[in-house]
Amino acid sequence: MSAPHSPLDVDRVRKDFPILERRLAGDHPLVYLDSANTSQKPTAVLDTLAEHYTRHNANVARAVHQLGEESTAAYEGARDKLAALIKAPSRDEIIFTKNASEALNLVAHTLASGLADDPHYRLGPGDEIVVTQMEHHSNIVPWQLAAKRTGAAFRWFGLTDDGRLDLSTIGELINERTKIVSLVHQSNSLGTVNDVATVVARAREVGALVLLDGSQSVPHQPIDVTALGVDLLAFTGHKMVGPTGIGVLWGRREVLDALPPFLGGGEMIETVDMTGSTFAPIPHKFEAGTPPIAQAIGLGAAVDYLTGVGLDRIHEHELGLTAYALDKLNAVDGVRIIGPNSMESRGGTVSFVVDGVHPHDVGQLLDEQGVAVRVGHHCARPVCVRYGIPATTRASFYLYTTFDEIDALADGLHQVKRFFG
Amino acid sequence: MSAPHSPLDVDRVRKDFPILERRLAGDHPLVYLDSANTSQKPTAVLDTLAEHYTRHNANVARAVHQLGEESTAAYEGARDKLAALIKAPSRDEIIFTKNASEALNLVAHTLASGLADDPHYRLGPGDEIVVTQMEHHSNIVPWQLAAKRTGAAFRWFGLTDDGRLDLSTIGELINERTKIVSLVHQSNSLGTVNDVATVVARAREVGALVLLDGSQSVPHQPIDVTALGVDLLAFTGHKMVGPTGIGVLWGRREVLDALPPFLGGGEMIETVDMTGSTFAPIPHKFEAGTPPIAQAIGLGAAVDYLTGVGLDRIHEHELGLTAYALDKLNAVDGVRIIGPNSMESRGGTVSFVVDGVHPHDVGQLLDEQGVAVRVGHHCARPVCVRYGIPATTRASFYLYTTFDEIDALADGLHQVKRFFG
Amino acid sequence: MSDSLYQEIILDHYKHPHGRGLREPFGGEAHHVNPTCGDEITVRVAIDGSTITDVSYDGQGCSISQASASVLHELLTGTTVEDAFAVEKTFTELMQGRGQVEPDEDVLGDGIAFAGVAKYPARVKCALLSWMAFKDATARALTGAGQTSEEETR
Amino acid sequence: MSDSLYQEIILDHYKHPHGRGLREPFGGEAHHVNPTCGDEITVRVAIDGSTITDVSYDGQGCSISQASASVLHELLTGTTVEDAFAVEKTFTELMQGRGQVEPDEDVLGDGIAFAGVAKYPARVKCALLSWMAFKDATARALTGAGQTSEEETR
Ligand SMILES: Cc1ncc(COP(=O)(O)O)c(C=O)c1O
Ligand SMILES: Cc1ncc(COP(=O)(O)O)c(C=O)c1O
Repeated sequence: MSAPHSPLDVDRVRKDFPILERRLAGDHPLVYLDSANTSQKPTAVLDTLAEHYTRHNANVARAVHQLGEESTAAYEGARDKLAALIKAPSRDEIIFTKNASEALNLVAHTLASGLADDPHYRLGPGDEIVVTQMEHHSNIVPWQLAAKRTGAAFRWFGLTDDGRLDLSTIGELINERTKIVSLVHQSNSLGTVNDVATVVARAREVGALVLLDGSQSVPHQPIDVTALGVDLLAFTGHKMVGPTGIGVLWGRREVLDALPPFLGGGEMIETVDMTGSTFAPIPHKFEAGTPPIAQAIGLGAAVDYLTGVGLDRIHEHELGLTAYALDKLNAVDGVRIIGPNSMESRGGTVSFVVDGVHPHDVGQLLDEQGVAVRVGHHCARPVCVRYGIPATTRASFYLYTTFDEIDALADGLHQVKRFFG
Repeated sequence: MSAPHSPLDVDRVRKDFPILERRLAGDHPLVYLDSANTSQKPTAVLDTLAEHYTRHNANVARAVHQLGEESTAAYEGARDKLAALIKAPSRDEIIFTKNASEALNLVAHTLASGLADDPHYRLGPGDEIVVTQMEHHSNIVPWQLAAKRTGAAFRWFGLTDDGRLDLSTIGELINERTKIVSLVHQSNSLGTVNDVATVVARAREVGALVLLDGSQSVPHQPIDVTALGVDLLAFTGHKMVGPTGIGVLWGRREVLDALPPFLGGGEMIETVDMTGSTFAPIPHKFEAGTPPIAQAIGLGAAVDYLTGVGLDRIHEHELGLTAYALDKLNAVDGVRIIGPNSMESRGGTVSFVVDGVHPHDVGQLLDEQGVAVRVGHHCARPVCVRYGIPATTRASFYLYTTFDEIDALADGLHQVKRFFG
Repeated sequence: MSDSLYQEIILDHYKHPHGRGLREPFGGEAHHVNPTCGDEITVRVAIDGSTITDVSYDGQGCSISQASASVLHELLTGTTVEDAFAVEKTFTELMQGRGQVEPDEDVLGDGIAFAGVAKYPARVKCALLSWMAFKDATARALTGAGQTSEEETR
Repeated sequence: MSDSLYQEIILDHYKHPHGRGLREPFGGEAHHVNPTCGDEITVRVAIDGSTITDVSYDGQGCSISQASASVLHELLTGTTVEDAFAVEKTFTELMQGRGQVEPDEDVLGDGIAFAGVAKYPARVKCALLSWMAFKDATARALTGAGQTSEEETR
C-alpha cells in the first residue's frame, strides 16, 4: 500500500502546531492519533489568546472604556465567524457555552424545566425523547435526567452489526408523541456518519425538534445548518483546534426564542427586580455571567485557521487517511474493526480490538512507542455493550495527521502482538 | 493627603502584568480601575497556558498516553491548589465550573430539580429561599427561576441607608421554612463586606444551607471555608488574575454528595446504560464533558501567583488604597459615595455618583483620559433601585493599583465637572 | 479632546435642549427605557395630514441620549412622515455602522456630530433611544393604536 | 522497554496466573467492576480461625488487573488476616503514591513490580481492583455478612 496523494501540504500544516515537535519518553517522536478526544492547537490560536490577554483583556458588554470596547468587539467578532462557519442564518443564533456537553444539556434542561410559554417546548408525561445507541454520554445522560424529571419516555435507535443506525423502525420510534430527536452527526467511537436527512424528514412529519451533536463533524467537514435541516446543533471548540472551555449551541431563532432561559445571571437579563426579571434576546439570553471571552476569541481564530486551510480539503485529507488506515489495520492479523469497515459514510475515527490483548494494554504499549491513541469506551459505553466488548482502541485523525503516523500505528500493533503473543 | 505606605512593592508587581504598559488613544497610559469587573493577568499565568498548549495538551481522565497523563496531573494539581487556597477539608470538594454564575446556578438547579434522595435538598412549595438586595444578578435570577419552577418563596434582606445588610429582621426572614440562604461575601457594587457569621449562626439554628458568593472576596483576602462556616462557596477565576472560562464551586462533601447531578455527560458518570446511569463521586459528578482544562491549570498558576505575593498583603494594600480613595473622592465637590463611606467592613470597590452628570458621561470622559472605570448597575440593579439612582460609576482596585492611579481618578473627576459644569 | 465623543454640537444640545417638554395635542406617545443604564425617554408625535407638526419629549439620561432627542426634535418637526422615516433610517444606519459610515450632513444636520458614537457600541443604544421611541409613537399616531406604548429598548 | 510498565514479573503473572479459578469452600465473595474499562473480578476468601486459607479469583481485564490478582493470591494465601490487611495497605499506598513511594520487597514480594504503575493514574485502578474486592470479601467472611457483594470500584 502506498500512501495516496493528499490535497494538503501536511508538512507545512504541522509546522503550525508546536506540540508536534514534542519528544516523549525514550525520545520517541509524538504520534498523536487522539484528535477525536481533543485536537492540538496551532500557533495562530495561541498567539490570539496571548495578544488578547496582554493587550485587550477586559470584560465584555459592560464597559464603556477602550479595553472593554476592544474585548467586546473581538468577542462578538468571534460570534460572526462561528455563524459564517456553519452558515447560520443569523449571528444571534450562535450561543457560546463551555463545551458541547453544556450545549446539549442546555436544550435538555430548558425543555425539561416546564418554563416555556409554548407547550411544544415543555416535556411531560406522554412525550417521548429519542436518541441513538451510539450517542456520547453527553447526549444520553441529560435526556435520561430530563425524562426522570418530567415523566417523558426515553427511547433510542439501535445499531446494526456493521456499526450503523438501525433505521428500520423509524416510523414507530419517531411518532406523534416525539418532542425531540437528538442524535450524533459523526459517532466518536465508531466513526459512522449518520443519515441525518432521513431522520429530519421523519421528525418533520411529526413535528419533533431535531438536535444534532456535531462535536465530531463540525471540525472535519464543511457544515451548512440550513441544508442539514436540523433545529439545533451542538459542537465544541477544543476538538476543532480551538481552546478548551468553549462550545457552541446553534439554534433556529424561533426555537431559541421559544426556549426559556437556562443559567440565570449577569448579562442574560433585560431588567432585574427583586420581584421578577425579564430576559435579554438571544444570544445573550443563554450566556449568563462572564462568558469564556478569551476562549471564544481563540475559537474565532481557530475558525479562521480551519477555513484558511479549507474544510473541504481537510475532509478529503482525512478520507484518504481513513481508507489507508482501514487497509493497514485489516492487514494486521487479529485486529477487528468496530464500526463501518468501509469508506461509505464514515469519518476519520477508527476503533478496533486486538484478539487476546486488552485495549488498555494495547494503548499502553503503543504509548511506550510514542503512539497516542485512546482506549476505553470513549464515553459511549452502550456501543461497547452492543458489540459485546469491554472497550476498544481508537485512532483518530486530523489535518496534521500523516500517512507515516498510520504506518507507525500498524508497526506498533505488530509489536503489541509480539509482546503479548 | 499623602499616599500611605503599602506592604507591596507595587512597581515590581506591575512588571508582572504586561497589559499595564498599554497606551490608549491620545497616548494616555492605562489607568485600570475596573478589576472588580475582571482582573488583569500576570505573565506567570499566560506562560502556564502557553506551556500547557504547546507541550502537554490532551484531554484529561480519559487517556493512558503520556500527554494525557501530564494534562490530567496538571488539571488535578490545580484542584489541589484551589483546595489549599480556601482551606477546603478535601480536594474532592472543589468543582470546576465555567464561572461563578454556573457555580451559583448549579446549586439552584440541583435543589430545584427534585432529583435529590434527601428531601432536605429538594425545593418545593412552602420552602423559602433567602438572598439579599445587594446580590449580583447571578445570585438573584437563578433563585427566581428556581422559585418559579418549584413553588418555593423567594425572599431577601433589604439594605440600610449606608449600604449594609439590614439584619434587623433576620429572625423572621430566616426561619424553619428556609432551605437555603445565598448571599454575597463582598458586594460588587457597594464594596460592603457582609457579616457572614451572623447569617450562618441563624441559618444553623433553623437547619438552612448557606451558599456564599465569594466572587469579590476570594481574590482579595485569605479565605478559610471552615472558619466561615458556610456550606457552599462560589467564585470565579477571571477576577483573581486567572483566565476567563473557569470558576469554582466548593461545598462540604456531605452537601455535594446529597445534591443530584446537574449537567449530564462524559466523565460525570460511573456507568451508562441505555436503561439508566449511575454517577461518579465528587468532584467528577459535577464536571460533565471536557472541562476547561487549560483554564483550570491557568487558575492554578494564578493561585500560586497570588499566594506568592501574599493575600494578606494584597488585602492590606487594598485597604490602604480604599481609605485613600474615599478621602480623595469625598474631597471632590458633588461626588457622593454609594455604599459604606468608612473603612469599616468594606473592600476595594468604590461606587459613586457625580451631581448633575450621568454615570455614562462620567465613565466616558474618564476613559478619554485613560482612566477605565465601570458605569451602570454592575449587574446589581436592585441596589440602584434601592438608592433611587439610575446607575453609578465604580472604581475598583487590585494588587497592581497605585495611589497615583487614584489621583488620576480624582483629577479626572475634576475635569468631568469642568466639562459638564 | 478633538477625538472626543463629546463634540461641541452634542454638548450644546445637551446643555440647551431644543423643544424639550411634553406638549399637547399629540397623536401618539411612546416611553422607552434602556434597561442597562436606566435612561428613559417619552416621545410624543403630533401629525396633521402627512406632516409631523410637533415632536415633543421628556426624559432623563446621559448627554448622548438627551442631546440626541434634541436633534431629533429639530430635524423631524415640520417634515413629512415619509421624510422623517428616511432621516430616522439614515441616522440608525450611521449609528450601527461601527464608525464605517460617512455621515451625510444634508440629511442629518447636527446629527452628524454623533458619527463618533458609532465607534462605542455601548453608547449606540443611548443615541438611538429617542429615535426608537419616535418610530413607535409615530406608528401609534398613524394607526390610531392608542396613545401610549411602554417599551424597553435593547 | 526497561522503563516499561510491563515488568517481566507482571507479564509472567499475566501469562501464567497463580491460583486462578474460583474454589470452594469460601467464607466471603466479592465481585468488583471498573466501570471505565469494564475490567471485572470475583474474589473468594476462605478463613480458618485467623488464617486466610485460600484466596481464589476469576475475572477478565487487562494484564495489570489480572497479574495483580495473581500476586494477591500468592502474597496473602496462608497469612493471618491481620498481616493480609497490612500487606493490602502497603500495596495500596504504593499504588496511590504517584511514583514517590519506595516499594518494600520484604512486604510486597512480586508486588514491587507494580511500582511503575503508580505513575499512571489511569492504571492504578486496574492494579487495585482485585485488592479492593479482596478487602470486601474478607470483611464479609469475617462478619458472616453473606457470601456475595457486588460493587463498582471507582
Ligand atoms: C459578586 C459577584 N457574583 C457573581 C459574579 C459573576 O461572576 P461571573 O461573571 O464570573 O460568573 C460577579 C461578577 O461578575 C460578582 O461580582
Ligand atoms: C460526539 C460527541 N459529543 C459530545 C462530546 C462532548 O464534548 P465536550 O467534552 O467538549 O463537552 C464529545 C467529545 O467528548 C463527542 O465526541
